[in-house]
Amino acid sequence: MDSIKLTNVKLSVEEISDLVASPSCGAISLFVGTTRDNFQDKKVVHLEYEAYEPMAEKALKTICRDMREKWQVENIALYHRLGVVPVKEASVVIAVSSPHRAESLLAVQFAIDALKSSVPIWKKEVYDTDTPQWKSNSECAWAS
Amino acid sequence: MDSIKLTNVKLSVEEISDLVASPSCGAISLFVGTTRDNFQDKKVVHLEYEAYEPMAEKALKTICRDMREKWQVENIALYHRLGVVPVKEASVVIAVSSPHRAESLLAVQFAIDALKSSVPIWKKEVYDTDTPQWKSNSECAWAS
Amino acid sequence: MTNNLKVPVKVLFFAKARELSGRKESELEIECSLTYECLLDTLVKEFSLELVENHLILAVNQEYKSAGHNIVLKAGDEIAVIPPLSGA
Amino acid sequence: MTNNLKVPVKVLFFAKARELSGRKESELEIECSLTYECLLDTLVKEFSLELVENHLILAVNQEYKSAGHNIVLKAGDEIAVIPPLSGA
Repeated sequence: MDSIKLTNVKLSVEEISDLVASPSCGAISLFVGTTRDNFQDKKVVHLEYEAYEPMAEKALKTICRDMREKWQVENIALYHRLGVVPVKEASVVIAVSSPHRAESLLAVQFAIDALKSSVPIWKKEVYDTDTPQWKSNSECAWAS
Repeated sequence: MDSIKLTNVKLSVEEISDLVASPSCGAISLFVGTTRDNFQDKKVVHLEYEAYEPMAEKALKTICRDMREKWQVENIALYHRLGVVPVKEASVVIAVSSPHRAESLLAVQFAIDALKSSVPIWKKEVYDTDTPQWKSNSECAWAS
Repeated sequence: MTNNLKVPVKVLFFAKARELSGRKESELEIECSLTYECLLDTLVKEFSLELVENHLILAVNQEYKSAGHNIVLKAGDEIAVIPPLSGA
Repeated sequence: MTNNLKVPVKVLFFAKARELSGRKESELEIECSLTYECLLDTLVKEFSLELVENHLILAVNQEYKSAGHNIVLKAGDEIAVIPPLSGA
């Protein structure tokens, strides 16, 4: 089962972990991206995310398909939060269950790399004093 | 901060994820080991874990130290449940936060491998009809 | 000259491109067949995207397009102006 | 003969070794200096561990020991009989 979600609501790691859990699987690997309180010397107040939603959902589905071509995984959840995300809270949760652990560990790593390079979502960092700044992922081909 | 726990209580992924979250970190990687409902053709009812507790805690601390020697990680949690663990529930949760994601992803993978090969904990698989069986990790040097 | 036939398309802006253009979306009449470069150039001029023009990619109907290709458009197509991604 | 001096030690059993020996722990008087192999052999015979003797490792005071080494014991030392690990 592939679960994909773009949401303005706070992400629950437990809920997403339970969602991918499967009685036939011995392993769940997860990656949680959280908001850092600093960038270089600037103090980050929060992040603001926006997405090209229908295209982002398609791109997330493509990542699921690619993962399944590469590894034997059972359930996949790719959740990305949109709107304001305060410091320490999760902007992304990736969870994958697999019968054995190697598959889900590798699949999660692949998914986060693929998400950063291919899914049309953008993040603005809002600082305490400096001007807010749109970020760009080094994984994105047209970033530089 | 290193958090190590051997416990008879159900493990909460959310709690452990929150425990390692840090405002200076952008990434939390987690591995959750869950009880599978089958082994070969046998139906698994539950698992039973026991530990040589003081030595297991030492071995878990050694894993934390080794992780910190290899990667720049912020907080580490290594939790292992003991006693009866029903199907689908977590027997182990490993969580690591790091400023950037590569470190925590690699560190989690290392930790689960190290745990399986070095920490004195044992698992008995209890089946619906067959005789219960003590398992052995292929990562353990004296398993075969 | 069929090349000059214009069609109405929808243009979507995101992130920095949204801020520079001052809008989330717009309608535009544009040639139904043109190069990627020509399409990009038209959008940059029309919507004041000069500041980011070297760091944009275009998507047509939710598919990334790339330089060096011809783009064929029909009425109602959705063009998105996509700055460098920064999800996760 | 100092080699024959015996000391009382505690022996702990886990998993399959616990089941075979029928106990969680025991006290034993044993030579204070002996080879790993000799120690293992003594424990196997004393506590009926023949079924798993090729898949055991011993720990002394919570440190894994290995074959080919001499073991020096003092009164009160804790020896653990450790079957193949299966945590996680």
